[in-house]
Amino acid sequence: MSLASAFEGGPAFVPYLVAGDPDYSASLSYVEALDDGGADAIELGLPFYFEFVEELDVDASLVCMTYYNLVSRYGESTGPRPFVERAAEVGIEGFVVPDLPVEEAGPLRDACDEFGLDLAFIVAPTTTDDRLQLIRERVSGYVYVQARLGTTGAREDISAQTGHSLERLDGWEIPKAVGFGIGSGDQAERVVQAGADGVIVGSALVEIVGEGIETDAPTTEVSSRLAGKVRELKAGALAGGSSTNRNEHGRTDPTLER
Amino acid sequence: MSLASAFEGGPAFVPYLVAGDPDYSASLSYVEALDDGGADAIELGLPFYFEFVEELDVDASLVCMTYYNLVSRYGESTGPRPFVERAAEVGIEGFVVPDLPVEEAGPLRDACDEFGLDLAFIVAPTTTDDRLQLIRERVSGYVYVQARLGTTGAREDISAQTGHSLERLDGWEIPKAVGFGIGSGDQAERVVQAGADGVIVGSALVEIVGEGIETDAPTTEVSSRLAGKVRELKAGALAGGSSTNRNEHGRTDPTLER
Amino acid sequence: MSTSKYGEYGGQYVPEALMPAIEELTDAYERYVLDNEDGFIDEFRRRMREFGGRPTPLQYADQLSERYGFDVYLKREDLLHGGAHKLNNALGQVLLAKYMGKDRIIAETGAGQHGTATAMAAAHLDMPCEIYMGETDVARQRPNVFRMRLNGADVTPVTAGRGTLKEAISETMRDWAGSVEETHYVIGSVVGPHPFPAMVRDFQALISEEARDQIRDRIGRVPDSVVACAGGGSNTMGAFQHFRDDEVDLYAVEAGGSSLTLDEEEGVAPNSASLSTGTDGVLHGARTKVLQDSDGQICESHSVSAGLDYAGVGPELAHLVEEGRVRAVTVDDTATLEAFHRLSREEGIIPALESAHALAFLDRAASGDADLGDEVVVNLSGRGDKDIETVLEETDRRDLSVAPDMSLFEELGGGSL
Amino acid sequence: MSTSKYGEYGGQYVPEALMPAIEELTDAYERYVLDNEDGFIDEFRRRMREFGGRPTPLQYADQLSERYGFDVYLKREDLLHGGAHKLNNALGQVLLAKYMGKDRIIAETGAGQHGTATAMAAAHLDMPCEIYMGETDVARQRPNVFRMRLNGADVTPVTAGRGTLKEAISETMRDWAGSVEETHYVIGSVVGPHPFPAMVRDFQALISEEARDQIRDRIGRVPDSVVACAGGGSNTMGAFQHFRDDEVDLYAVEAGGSSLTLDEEEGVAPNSASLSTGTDGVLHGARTKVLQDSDGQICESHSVSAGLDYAGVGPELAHLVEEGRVRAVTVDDTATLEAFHRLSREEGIIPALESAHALAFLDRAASGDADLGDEVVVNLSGRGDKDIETVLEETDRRDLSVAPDMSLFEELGGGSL
Ligand SMILES: Cc1ncc(COP(=O)(O)O)c(C=O)c1O
Ligand SMILES: Cc1ncc(COP(=O)(O)O)c(C=O)c1O
Repeated sequence: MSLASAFEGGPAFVPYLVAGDPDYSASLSYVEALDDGGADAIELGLPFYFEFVEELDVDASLVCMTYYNLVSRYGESTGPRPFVERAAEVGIEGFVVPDLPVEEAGPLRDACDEFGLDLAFIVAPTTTDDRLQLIRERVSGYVYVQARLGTTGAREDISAQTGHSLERLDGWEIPKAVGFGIGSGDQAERVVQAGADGVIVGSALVEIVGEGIETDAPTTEVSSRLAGKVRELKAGALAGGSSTNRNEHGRTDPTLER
Repeated sequence: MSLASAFEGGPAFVPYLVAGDPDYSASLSYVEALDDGGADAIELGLPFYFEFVEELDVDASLVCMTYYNLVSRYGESTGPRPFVERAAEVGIEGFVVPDLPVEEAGPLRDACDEFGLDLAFIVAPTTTDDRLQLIRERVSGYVYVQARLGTTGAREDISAQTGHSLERLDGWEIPKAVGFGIGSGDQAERVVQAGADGVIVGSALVEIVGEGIETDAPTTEVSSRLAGKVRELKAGALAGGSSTNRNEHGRTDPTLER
Repeated sequence: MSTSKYGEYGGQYVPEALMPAIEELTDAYERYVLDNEDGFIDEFRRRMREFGGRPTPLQYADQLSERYGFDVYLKREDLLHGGAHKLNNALGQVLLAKYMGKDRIIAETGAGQHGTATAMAAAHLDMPCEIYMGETDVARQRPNVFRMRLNGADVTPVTAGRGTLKEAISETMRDWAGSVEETHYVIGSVVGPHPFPAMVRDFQALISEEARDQIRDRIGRVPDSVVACAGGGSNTMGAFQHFRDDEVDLYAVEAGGSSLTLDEEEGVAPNSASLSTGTDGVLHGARTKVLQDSDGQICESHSVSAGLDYAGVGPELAHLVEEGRVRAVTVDDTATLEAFHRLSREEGIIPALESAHALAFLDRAASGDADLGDEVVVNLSGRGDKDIETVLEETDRRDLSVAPDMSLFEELGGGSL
Repeated sequence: MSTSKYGEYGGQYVPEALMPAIEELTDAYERYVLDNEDGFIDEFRRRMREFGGRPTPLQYADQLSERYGFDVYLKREDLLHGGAHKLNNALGQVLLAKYMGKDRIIAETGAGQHGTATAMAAAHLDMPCEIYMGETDVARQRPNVFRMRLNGADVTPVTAGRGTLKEAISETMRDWAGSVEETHYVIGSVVGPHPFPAMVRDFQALISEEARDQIRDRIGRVPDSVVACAGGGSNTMGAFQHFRDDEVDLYAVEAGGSSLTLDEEEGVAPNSASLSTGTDGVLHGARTKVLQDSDGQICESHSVSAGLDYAGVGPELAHLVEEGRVRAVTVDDTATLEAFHRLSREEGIIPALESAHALAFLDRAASGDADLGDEVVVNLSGRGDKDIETVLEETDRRDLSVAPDMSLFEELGGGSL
C-alpha cells in the first residue's frame, strides 16, 4: 500500500484536521465528514492517541501529521520505531513531520521503511537546490509543496508561485500536493491547473471547527459545514484537473518510487 | 535697654511660641497669655511680620527667634541690617538665631550693636572650649544653655546635665537661661537649683497650641491653659531660686557686658 | 565549520521553510562570529564596552564569604545595561543581523527580559523591531511592555492559547517562516536549532572570559568552582565557557520550584528543572532535556522566577551534564527567596530571582550538600528591580526570618507597588 | 585646610549642637578624603570599582550625533550600581563614617534615589541605617521604599507638615542633633554646611576624572563643552570638576518646570531653577541661590523630575555661575519629556527624567540657543526605570510626536503599572 495511490484517481484532495479538536468525539465526526465530502487522503494532526484512529470509519488514506518529539518519545525504547509500529497497526499510511527536516529524518525514514509506511517531506519556496536533491532521495508517498512563505499577503498569485515551485520538481516521479493558505474551490482549481497532483487544505477547515466552538454550534452542523467545504474544494480540484493538459506540467504516473 | 534686665528680678521665665500659629489673631492672644502668666521675656518665633509685634500688648521683653534666611533677606538691601532696624522700631530687644553659629554671626552682631539690640547664642553640651570662647566674646542679653542633645531619652538627669553645663560657663557675666525639653514646674525648679538664671520653655507650650488645634478648642480656652502652664513653670523657677544659694553656682549681677 | 550536535543533543528540527535561514545564519555565524569577518567581533566587543558597560566587575562579597567560610566572588552582570546578561546576546544577534543585511528584528518574550534587551539593542543599532508576547504576559508584565515601547519596539500581543511564552514563540516562528529573507529572529537563550546554541553561548562567553582574567588577577589562579543559575542556560554557558578546560567544578542551578515531582495527570511540572528531572526530547528545534509527560507532551513548568520558567534547556548544557562535566543541582522557591533577601540585606545588592537561585545553592553547599572549595565564583546574572512585587507577595505567604517587615507600609496609603 | 566659602556662598549655618560634628567631619574630610589617610581613598576607589561598577563608559551616541551635527558622548552614570550617580556619594560618605568610627547612618530622601543609594552602601558596609522620608513620599514612592527595606534600612515615615522632603530633612537634622556622637548624616547632594559641598563634589568627581581621560583617549583632546542637569548639583559638580581648568564650556541645566515665573501669592515656584531665577539666601546650612519669596520664605519648587525638585542648589555651583565659569540654563517639562522619549527610542537607553534635562538642552543648542562646539560630553546621571509611570502620565497630558502610542496596552487588562 502506498499513499501515492490516493492520487491515482485524478487530482487528489487532502484535507487536514487535528484529532481531538475541540474534543475527542466531535473530532471523530469531523474527520468522518471530510471523508464523506470526498477526501482522498486525510492529514491527521495526531497528538498521541491511536485509539482515535481505530475508531475512525473512513475510506480516505490517513496521514499522520505531528511534531517529532511525539514521534520519538512514544513507547519504552527511544527513537521513532515504536510510534511507527503502532501507527502501522491502526492503519496509518504515512507521516508528515513539519519540524523534521530531511537531514534529521534518518531514524524515522528507517522505521517507515521497516513497516511499509510513507514519509512525506515539505518543499518550501526557500528550499535550496542542494536540499531539494536530499529530499528527492528520501521522500515517499507524496511531496508536500508549500505554496508560499507567509500566510499573509496577496493570495492571487498563488498559481504563478505554484507553477514556479512545481517546475523545480520537474521529473520527480512522485505526486506533488500543494498546500498553505488554500481556502476556496477556485484556488484549488487554479493550483491544479498550475500542475499540482493534489491540494492540501488545513487552516480553512480548522477555522470552521474554531467557529463552531465560538458559536457553540452542534457537532452535526459543523460536520455538515465541513463536508460542504470539502465538496467545494474537491470539486475545484477536479475542475482544475479536467480543464488542463496536466502532462504539460510534468505529471507522471504516480507510483511509489522508493 | 538690655535683655539682661529681664533676669534681674530673680530667676527668669522665658517661654517660646510661634507668631501666627495656628493663626494670626489666636497667636496674638496666646502670646499675651504668656505675658499674663508672668513671662519675663518671650522668645517669639517670628516668620516675618512685624505688624504682629506692633499689635502685641505685653510687658515681657520680646526676643525674636528665627532662621537666618529671614533675617538676612528682609528689605531692599542684602544683609541683616534692615531686619534689625525694623525689629528695633517695633520694640524687639534681641535675637536668637538657631542656625547662625557664632562664626557666621558678624553682620548680625554689627547690626544689633548699631540699633542697641542683644544677640543671644546657644551653648550646647557638644560645644567645644574653643568655640565657647568665641561665643563668650560675641554674646549679649543672655546665653541660651541647651540642656541636652536629643529631645528623647531620660529627662531625670536634667539638673545634673545642667549643672555640668553651667560649670563650663563659670565666670561669664551674663545671665544663663537653660532650655530644651523642660516641661514642668518641677523641672524648672531643679534647673534653677542647678544654677540657671532663667528657664526657657518651648515645646511644652507649642504642644498646648497643637492640642488646641486638634481638639478645635476656642482661643480663650487655649489661652487660659497656656497661662496656667506658664504660672506653673514660673512658680517652679521661683521656687528653685529661693531654695538655693544661687551664688554658689557662680551667678553674678546680671548686667550687660558687651 | 561549526558542529550542530553535542553528543545526542542539538540538531536543527525546524520547518522546511526555515532551513535556508538556518543555513544562512550558520554561514554568517561562522564568518562573522568565529572568523571576525569585517571586524564583526571587534565591533561587538566595542559596543558591549561602550553601550553595554563591559567589563562588569568581579566583586568579593565580604559578608557572604564570612558567612560561608569560603571566598565568594560575584560576577556582576546585574550592572550590564538593561540589568541582566541578556544584552550580551541581544546586541550580538542584532549586530549580526545588521552584518547579514537583514533589516528587521523579531523576538519572543515571556517575562519581558529578553524582549527589553532586544528592543534596547535594536534601538541602539537603529533596526525596526517587533516583539511577540502572550497577552496574559502583556497584562502582568506591564513595566517591561512599556520599556519595549519606549525603545521604539512594536509589541504584538499573542491571543492564542494561554497567551504566554509558548504561544509567543509559535507566533514568532510563524512570522519568521514568512519573512526569513529580510528578518532575523533573535532567540533569547542557548536553545533552538543550531547555530543558535553555539552563537548565543559565544556572545555570553564574555562573562567567563572576563571572570577568568579577573579572578586570576585577584587570587593568582582559577577558582575551585563556578556557580550559575540555568533556565535556557545562556548565562550558565556564558559563565562556564572559558573555565571548561580548567580544573574547575561547574554547577548549573535549576529552579526546583515547589517540588521535583511531575504531575502526569495535569501535565504540570511544579519546577523548571529540565536538566535534573527532564527526559530526552525535541523542543524548539533541538534535541535536549525536556519536561514532558510519558506521551511526549511538553509540560507546563513552574518557578517563582519567570526567567527560569521554561520546559527545556540548551542542548550543549544537557550534554555537559550527561558527560559529567557540569553538575546540575536544584534549589526550591523558598530557599531562593531567602537568598534574595540575604544578598539584598547583607551585600546591598538586590539580585534577580533567577540569580538568587545560584546564591541559594551556596547555602546548600555550606550546609554540606556540596564541596565548592575555597574560591567560588557566582554569576549574578541580573538585578532584581523587576522582581520586587513578586518577592513581596511570595514572602508574605511564607515565614522567612531573613525578610524585612513591610507591614508598616501596608498601612500607609497606596495599594500595590 | 579646606575652604568653607565660595565667594559669597557656602558657610556653616547649623545649630550650635551640630557644630562639633561639622568640625569633626571637616577634620575627617581633610584627613581621609584630601590626604588619603589610612588609604581611605584607595578603598573608596576600589569599592566603587568592584561594588559600584566604575569606570562607567563614555559612549558615542550615534543617532544623537547625526541628528545634531556635533559629536555627543554620553557619560553613562546610569550603569552605576543602583542606577544613578548617587552611589558615588553615598558609598563615599558611609565609608568615611566607618573610618570615623561612627556606627550608625541616617539620611533623608524625597523621591527615594538618595535613600536607596545610601541603604545599598550601608548594607554593603554593614552599617545600620535609618532613612527619613515624608509619609506622602512613602506612599507615592513605594518601590523605592521597598528597595530600602530590602537592603535592611529602617524607613521612618515623617508625618509632620506636607510629609515631603522638607519635613524629612528637618527630622533627619533633629535626629542628628541628638545623636551626633555615634551617627553620620549622609547628605544627598553638594548642599548643606561645609564640608558637605566640597566632600560630595570630591566623591562625585570620579565622573569627570574618568570622562576626561576617556574623551582624550577618544578624540585626543578635551571636549568643547560638558552638559549636566542640576538639582542640588552633585552630578553637575562631579561632571565639571576635572574640566574646570580646561577651556571647556560648562552647562548646568536646571528644571524650567512649567514656567520660570514665581507665584509670590502662593509662595510657589513652578520650576526648580534656583541658579537661573533664585536669589541669595540661606538654606540647609549654606548661603546659596534659593527659590524664595520677597520675605525670605522658601518656595515650593516644581519639576516633572522628582530628583531636581529642590528650592536650593550647591553653594559652589552658585558661585561658579556667579563667576561666569558655569552657564546656568533651563529646559521645561515638555522639552524634557521629548528628550526622554528621543533617547529611549533612538539610542536604546531610557534616561532618568533628571538626566533628560541635560539631553533636552542639546536640542535647544542645536536650534541655535547655544554653541556647544563640535565635541560635547553629556552626563547621563541615571536610568529612567523609576520614571516610567510618571512619563506615561505626563506624556498622556501632552501631544508629543516623539512618544510611542500606548493605547493598545490600556485596553489589555491591568490598570496602572
Ligand atoms: C537575570 C536572568 N538570569 C537568568 C535568566 C535565565 O536565562 P538563561 O538560563 O538563559 O541565562 C534570565 C531569563 O530571563 C534572567 O533574566
Ligand atoms: C538620576 C539623577 N540625576 C540627578 C539628580 C539631581 O541631583 P544632583 O543635582 O545632586 O545631581 C538626581 C536626584 O535624585 C538623580 O536621581
